[in-house]
Amino acid sequence: MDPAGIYRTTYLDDMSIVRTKTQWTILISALILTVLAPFYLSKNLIDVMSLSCCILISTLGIQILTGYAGQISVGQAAFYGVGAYASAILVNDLGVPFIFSVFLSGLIAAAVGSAFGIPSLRLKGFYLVMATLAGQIIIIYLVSHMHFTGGMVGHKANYPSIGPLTFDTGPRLFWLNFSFLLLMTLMAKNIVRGRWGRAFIAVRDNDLAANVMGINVYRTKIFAFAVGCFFAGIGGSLAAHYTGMIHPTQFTLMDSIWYLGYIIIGGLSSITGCYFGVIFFVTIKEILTHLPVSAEMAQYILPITDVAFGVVIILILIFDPKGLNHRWELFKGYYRIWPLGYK
Amino acid sequence: MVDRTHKEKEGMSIDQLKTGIGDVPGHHGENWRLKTSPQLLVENAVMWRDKPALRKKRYGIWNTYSWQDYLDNVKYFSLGLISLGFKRNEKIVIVGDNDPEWWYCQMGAQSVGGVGVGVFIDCTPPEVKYFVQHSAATFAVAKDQEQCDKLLDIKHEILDVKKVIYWEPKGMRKYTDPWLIDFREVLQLGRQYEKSHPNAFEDMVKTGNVDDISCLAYTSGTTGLPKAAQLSYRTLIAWNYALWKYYPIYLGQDYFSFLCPAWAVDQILGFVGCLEQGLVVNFPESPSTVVEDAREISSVIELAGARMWEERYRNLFTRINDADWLKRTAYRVAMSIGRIYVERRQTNQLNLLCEALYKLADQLAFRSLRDRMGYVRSTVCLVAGAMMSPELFTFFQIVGIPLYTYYGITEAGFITMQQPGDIKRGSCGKVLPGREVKITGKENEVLVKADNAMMFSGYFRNEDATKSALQDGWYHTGDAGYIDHDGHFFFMDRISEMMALADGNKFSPTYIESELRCSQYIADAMVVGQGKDFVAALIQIDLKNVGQWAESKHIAYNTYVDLSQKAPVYELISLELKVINARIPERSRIKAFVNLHKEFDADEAEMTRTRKLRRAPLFEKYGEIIDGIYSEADMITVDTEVKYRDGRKGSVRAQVKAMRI
Amino acid sequence: MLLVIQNLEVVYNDVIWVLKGVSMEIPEKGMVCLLGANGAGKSTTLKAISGVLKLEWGEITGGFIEFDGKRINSLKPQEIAEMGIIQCFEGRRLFKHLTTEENLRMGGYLLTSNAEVRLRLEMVYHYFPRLVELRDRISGYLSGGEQQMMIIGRALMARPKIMLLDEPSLGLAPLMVKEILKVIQKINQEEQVAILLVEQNTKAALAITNYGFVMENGRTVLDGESEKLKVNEDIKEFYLGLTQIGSRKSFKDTKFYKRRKRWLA
Amino acid sequence: MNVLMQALLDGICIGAIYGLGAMGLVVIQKSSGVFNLAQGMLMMVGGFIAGSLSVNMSLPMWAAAVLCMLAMALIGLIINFLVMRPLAGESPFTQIMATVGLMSILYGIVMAIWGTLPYIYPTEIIPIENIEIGVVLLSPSYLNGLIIAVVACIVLSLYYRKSREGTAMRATSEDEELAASVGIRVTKVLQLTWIIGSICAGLAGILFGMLGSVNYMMGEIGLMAIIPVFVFGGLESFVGALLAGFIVGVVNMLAGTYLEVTFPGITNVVPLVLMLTILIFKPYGLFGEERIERV
Repeated sequence: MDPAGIYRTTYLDDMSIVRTKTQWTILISALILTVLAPFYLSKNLIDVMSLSCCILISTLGIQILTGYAGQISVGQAAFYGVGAYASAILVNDLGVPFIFSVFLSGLIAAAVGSAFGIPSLRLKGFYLVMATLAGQIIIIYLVSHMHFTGGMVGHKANYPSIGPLTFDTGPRLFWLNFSFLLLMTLMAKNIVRGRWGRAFIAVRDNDLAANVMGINVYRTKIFAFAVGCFFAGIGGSLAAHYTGMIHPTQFTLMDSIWYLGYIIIGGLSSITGCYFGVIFFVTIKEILTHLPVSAEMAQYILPITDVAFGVVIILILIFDPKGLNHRWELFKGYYRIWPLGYK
Repeated sequence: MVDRTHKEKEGMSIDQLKTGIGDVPGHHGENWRLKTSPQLLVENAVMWRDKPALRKKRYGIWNTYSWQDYLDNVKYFSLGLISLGFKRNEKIVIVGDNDPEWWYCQMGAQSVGGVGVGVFIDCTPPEVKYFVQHSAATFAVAKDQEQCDKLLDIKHEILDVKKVIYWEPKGMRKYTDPWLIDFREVLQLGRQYEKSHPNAFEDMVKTGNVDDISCLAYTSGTTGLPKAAQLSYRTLIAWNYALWKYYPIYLGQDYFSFLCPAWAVDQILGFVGCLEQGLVVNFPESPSTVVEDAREISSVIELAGARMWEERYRNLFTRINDADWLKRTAYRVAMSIGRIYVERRQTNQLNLLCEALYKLADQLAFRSLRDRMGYVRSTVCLVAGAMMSPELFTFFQIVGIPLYTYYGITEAGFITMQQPGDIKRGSCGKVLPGREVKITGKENEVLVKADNAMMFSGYFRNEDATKSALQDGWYHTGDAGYIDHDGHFFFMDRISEMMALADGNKFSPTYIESELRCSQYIADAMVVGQGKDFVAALIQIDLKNVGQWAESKHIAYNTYVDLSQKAPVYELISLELKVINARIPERSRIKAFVNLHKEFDADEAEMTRTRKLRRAPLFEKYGEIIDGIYSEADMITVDTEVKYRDGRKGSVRAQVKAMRI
Repeated sequence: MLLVIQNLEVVYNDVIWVLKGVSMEIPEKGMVCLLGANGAGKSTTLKAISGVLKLEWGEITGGFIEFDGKRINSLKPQEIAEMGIIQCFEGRRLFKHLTTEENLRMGGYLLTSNAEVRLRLEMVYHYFPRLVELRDRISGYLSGGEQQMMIIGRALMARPKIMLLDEPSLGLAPLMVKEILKVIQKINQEEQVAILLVEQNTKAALAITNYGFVMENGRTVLDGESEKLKVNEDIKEFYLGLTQIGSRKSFKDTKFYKRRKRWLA
Repeated sequence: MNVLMQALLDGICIGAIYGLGAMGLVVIQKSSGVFNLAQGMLMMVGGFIAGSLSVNMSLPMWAAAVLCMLAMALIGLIINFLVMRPLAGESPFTQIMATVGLMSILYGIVMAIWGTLPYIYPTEIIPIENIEIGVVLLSPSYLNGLIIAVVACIVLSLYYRKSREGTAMRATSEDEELAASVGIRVTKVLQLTWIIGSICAGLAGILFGMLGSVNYMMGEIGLMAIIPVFVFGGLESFVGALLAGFIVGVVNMLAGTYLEVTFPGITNVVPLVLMLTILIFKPYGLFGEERIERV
């Protein structure tokens, strides 16, 4: 609901994401604050933020694939890995400049992803989940046993460098990852708002009806998988060059399931939902790992984090099944019509 | 939006207005162009070619028409009218909603030298017939199928109307009557006419004179048939000038037109005011979306009847009541601070603490309340028509909406107006410069004297009425009022409706009624007591609010009749009346009341189109109830005849209870 | 009175205020119809009676429902079903993957002895002979009419005192609708089962019921004997499509503007 | 030749154990439409409970098994009460995520209580010696697995096909609201489902443990093993689960004996590849029926 005094004279104006001056100021000040983060936040925190930027990009992908298109995939970590390995091989072995290798590895992951889209045409619900699960295991098996991916030993990936600039220090990496994150969020937002976004939602809600309406369900599902895995690929390649060393154990089935956790807790079918989900989990992880722990409790620390995680997920699912984003919308709605009870 | 600083140079004096000196085109306050509306339009189209002039909201988007589009449409429409045989000084009747087409038709007719006659859209066919016949209109413009049907019903009685033009073609395909013609066809005729007569339009507009009659504004006719006041361009410009003098207005600011142009307000502001100042006239998408659209535009000036402001207050109040605990307390705290602040400001004992507290209260509730109601950019809001209760007026003052009451009549425009800064509770402000007000006779009738620039040009085809009203320069308004020691004018009531109890004590029913309407549970009321020994009232409960109250008290009810006669509802209303009685002078307090079993409805000639009560027909229609109240009977069976919108008659039998307080 | 609803208020996930004061009375063995446009709250009223609102995050926030003198608005659906209030949902909802026989057995879930189950099965097949040869077919593959018959049969299995039928004529051919409504009337007379019939087909509903209620956005706005309702001005105009002169409304002269509805009971 | 025979027989027995685990999944899916990702962890918990009962408290194996089944019933009750009942009306998607939470909790609990040291069962549940058929040797733990799994399959399918409660469970999974309106105690049905599901998991856990040892890795490996069986079986039928178990068991053993040497670690990938190819041709698994969908 726009504030009073704002009227729209063109459709473009009416569709704008950022609608009023106040929203612009809030957005820009938030961006400046985050870009300046390396100067006032601890080094460790910056590293965590850089890595979570990559995870966020991949979560945007799974949000489009599962949140909007309704195709549940338990293989996001595998495609994330494909992106990582592809970029590492392209840069280190084939000498492709970093900037191309990022998008190339995104495309490679998208190609692999759409290959896994094919079974989704005839499968629904849990059978599809099983297909993607099989995909996850097979990809990780192949990756860890093929010679040119360095097998169980893992693969090196040097620091990203665009032209003369090499991003080797923490803050520089953070800025690179953060700018990619912004670019990808804008891309995701516009895909979701556009024609494809509506096709995704139609297929999610009722693919039979969507088919009758003239939406090529076959092409939409494939495209959904491709887009989802493209984002995963980009995220993966950035993460590869950030960590410098990639190893098959970094892309396990549990990571894929955590991606699902992020979008469910954050809120399905909403781009801001991914942000809520990832930020929420990263903070919880940070708090739990940095707990002041007495000596003899030390050996219990790992199980306790697992139990805590499980409890947190269940509590959120029970009290807020629609996710944090829904809670945020309610909060905004409540204060937009202050002091009235209803519009 | 062009942001011009407001220059404090003294504007044109009144006598300059008369003689027409100072024709230099300018903006606020410098000097006013004394021209007919079409001439102003031609000038504006030259000065501000593709700046926005009109906006119409369709499917959520405000389609903008530039001054050039405005001129083209008016030009081709007027040429079309000429080719259809429209001559100078002829009248064109327009009935419809606020649309750009209404502006084009009226301005088109005025460019030919004709006169626009606005008719309310919810008039029944007989009423439309009266307006068309009385104004001897030769052309009629109807908005859509519904209005065309009305005109077709009375076609045989208005034979001198050559053509009926409609601008909403929906559903009109099947109408083959040659009498009807589409607005776009008239434009087409205009284009062909222009080919054969190049710049005929420009010469025609030049011949226009500022003293020509621009439109006929029908008085609301609470007593007898409505009279048509002729308003010339000069008068309209003078009235505009009297209003805009105190407030900074800039080129390109928005004016929201939602009141039916049949009312004089939009003729003053919508047509002449906007042409003079270069304001953009914005039209709502449809009558039902006026509230949201008004909020989007947040018009610079808003002039509405007291009834409109009451409704806004009432539906705002219910929505605050329904809010949860946190919002309600925030609102109550802010209101208490606001009340103290306004009292202090009136007696100007403001101190810093009070200012700071008010700032806090403003952040707490008032800023968002203004945003919800859509008064973010309003420079001035005026309340007109029947009296508005002071209680309500202070509410809007507290919330920070620049609301001022004024007293004005169709025949003499704005007579007195409150100025920011010197506001007295319940007054209509001081007399505006260039006008004189005199109170005469035992009913202290208000007489107004102003030079003819600021007076209407007599009633159309009603010489004797003009004579009886205008005696040696003093216009007899027929309203009662008084001026207190420091020049503030207080409006009491129309003389014809002033009533006197059996013991001669006089009371003003409209004043009591406006106080009654202040309660959220009373939608409308009619006060009776002429020649009786105490004052009584027929109450029309507000279905929404009383319904909500009943639900919260788990009182089952089905229809309006059922709810209004419930005993607890009577208790509720009597409680409300006790509260209101405290604010009314002792002798004219309400002693008994009845909850009417049906709503007042303009269709049954119980109210005028501007929602004022028609007392004569109501007295005779509800005679049994009124006698019942005074005859100590507490149950009155009544069988009122009801007219459906499409003319069918039905009757409603109901048991109505009378109650003493 | 068998079933009394007084000023019922229902809210869905504590935001959407659906019912705002519904009051109805249904006599023993009465045949009552509930009319109203889509979204007037008819189905919600039925769900409130049969207590399944909780599963749809709906809750009764005001008023009460009394069956045989006992308050039932806070009971679980199972307890309400035990008391003999059986609902047939809108849109012919059934257990798609179970066979017809299994569906009917589920209807009689609360019956204790197998003998009684067989007895009532015979009764259902007596009313709906068509179901006999459909016993073992997966109910998902039955035709619309057959499904509707099976649903009413399933309701009959549970020894009902009152049956709440939600638009049984939805999507059925006119012939089938006549047949179904005739059977419902027969059940009401022979089995002494009260019927609360929610129906869009106003003409048919008023024909077979003796009392009717009209609902509009969450509130009962009008009630009366079916004969009285047939004659009411606004019912004729808005539900029966008859213009002032009582004849059938011809679509040739429909206006694109709509006349305001005025409930002047 | 006899190596092949040995592999086939062993495959069938191990497959039966996988089938039993899958049956637990089928019970929960059949009645509440939720695919329980925490089934592997439940099996591990069952295994450890039986382990500590038989090893630490040196109870006879069959007693430990019975007690473990009781404990699992209790665990199933708690899970249903704390997690599943509040989420009853939610979309299955959310409920699956809840099982992920459960998986993490159970893993944490096991690590906290039993740590990483494995347990080895002293004896089998049904004390029988080796049986030789011709040249092939059938060890007791394999036989145990086969017998218990077949018995469980018979009991469960009869229960679901014929009894009143069974049909009620199938009805509830289709339409909770409708089931409630007919008088079925929906909450009781859910509770019963999770109890049976957990008991199956417990039993499967013990039998799994017998093959090798009960260790903290069993949760993940268990899940990977029973998923292809569950999918082949078509989510809905117990017989399907058992037969699918045999197939997967055999494939696993064959892969183990022949392919393992050339591609290390292939054994747990082969069933998944097999599952993927099967799914493309038969989208509802070998024995599943087509879901009826009306728009």
